[in-house]
Amino acid sequence: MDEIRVQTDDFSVADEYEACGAAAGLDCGAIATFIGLVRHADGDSKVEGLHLEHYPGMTEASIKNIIEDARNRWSLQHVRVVHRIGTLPAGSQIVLVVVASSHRPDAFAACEFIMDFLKTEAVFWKKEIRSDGELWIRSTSGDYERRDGWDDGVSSVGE
Amino acid sequence: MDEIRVQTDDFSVADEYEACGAAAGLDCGAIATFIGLVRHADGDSKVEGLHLEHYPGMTEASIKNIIEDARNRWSLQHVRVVHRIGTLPAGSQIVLVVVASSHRPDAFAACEFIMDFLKTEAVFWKKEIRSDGELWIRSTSGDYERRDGWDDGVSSVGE
Amino acid sequence: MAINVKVNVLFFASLKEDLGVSEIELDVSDRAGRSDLLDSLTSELGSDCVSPLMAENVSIAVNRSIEKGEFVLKSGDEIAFLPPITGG
Amino acid sequence: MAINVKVNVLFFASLKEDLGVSEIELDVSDRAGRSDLLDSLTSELGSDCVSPLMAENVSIAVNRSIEKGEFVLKSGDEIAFLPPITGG
Repeated sequence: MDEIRVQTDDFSVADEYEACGAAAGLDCGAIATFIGLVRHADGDSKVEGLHLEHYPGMTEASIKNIIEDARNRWSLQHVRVVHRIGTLPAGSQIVLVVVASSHRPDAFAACEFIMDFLKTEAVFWKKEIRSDGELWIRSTSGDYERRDGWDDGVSSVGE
Repeated sequence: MDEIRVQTDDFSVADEYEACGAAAGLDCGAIATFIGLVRHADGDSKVEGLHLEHYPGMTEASIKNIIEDARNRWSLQHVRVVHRIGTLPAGSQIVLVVVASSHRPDAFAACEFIMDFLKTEAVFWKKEIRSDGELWIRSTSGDYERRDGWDDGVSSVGE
Repeated sequence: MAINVKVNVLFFASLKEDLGVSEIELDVSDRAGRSDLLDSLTSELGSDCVSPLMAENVSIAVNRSIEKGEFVLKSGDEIAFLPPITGG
Repeated sequence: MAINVKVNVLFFASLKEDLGVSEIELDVSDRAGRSDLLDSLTSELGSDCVSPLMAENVSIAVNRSIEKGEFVLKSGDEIAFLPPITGG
């Protein structure tokens, strides 16, 4: 069973990595992990923190869909996605993706795929709390390009 | 300063992740990590363990070169590579790569690039200890294809 | 005479801030569609709500499923107005 | 008369197993090249060493730098015979 959690509490990378190893089993050869953090700076503005909202139920379902899509593309043993909500000061951990597979190309590709789709398809809203005001963030054109890149063969590099 | 270690002792993913966060500083938004493990099975043969050798001095220099190449391609804040040598039973951790960057495309691409080049360019030798005998392992044609893939524009996806 | 049913309407993120409300219970006619819903919302929240709710980048979810076309509401449905999403 | 100098020769992994030795100190003529080195190794280890050491996929490093072409040895050099490498 994969793990999907949306929570206000911080997560422990060590705990999630261990849980992944235990769930993945004996044939696991590769664990790829990504952690997203609240940056202190974004261009010229100082970022004091981030405020994240979600839609209970729908958000988890959107993450589940993304993982299912990844599982249809690659051979994966275990996937964990932990995403925080609430108000997170700069420097905080926001999101964790852990993917276990027999082989590294699958683990890498799936981890990156899941992050790319979290950016554009997961039901979250993010507000930057800056020194000069607050701003709701939207997916960038780069985010959409990266998502759409999975349709035209980029994913096949790892296969 | 990046961190390069070749050691017989096991490593702690938690410690390396923390050290990376501390070294990366305030503008870190993305940490990509990869851990390679000794698989219990490889095709039909049961793998009991792996024996790894290195060439002290030259091995570390080869890893340093790989990291320098990655730094020339992407904007990275901190890189850690820890590689074990000696006899490692199935299930053991072999290698850890941690990459910190402001942005996730750079962290992902550099982490995968470093692993691809560790497979083909780092000065290690690996012997599989199987139920049916011992076998020195060589880079596969897939390993070389992945390495060479970085020359023809795949890396530009993340830029 | 149309029979009225109760549905629940949720507003998230910037829409919640714009409208000053996160959730309302709404009376709509049974089998109400997209335009009936908007009429009921206008009656309840005033005509200022139309512009933010009908913005091109706002999605509507009925019972947690995005509905891009027409829909038909029944008693107890949960309707959510979603400004552009971004996670990760 | 050629002056002899001492160099250190290392064998790794499968080569170490094949030759049964990981490191030898070798006398070679000063400014010895690739073929002089092989001659000295044959004298020291017997002619059975030629085939594994000269295999196409074996690299030679002089002072920890891979040398694909000719090289010239001097006293104290460290020569290493490297079978195909793979890390990660």
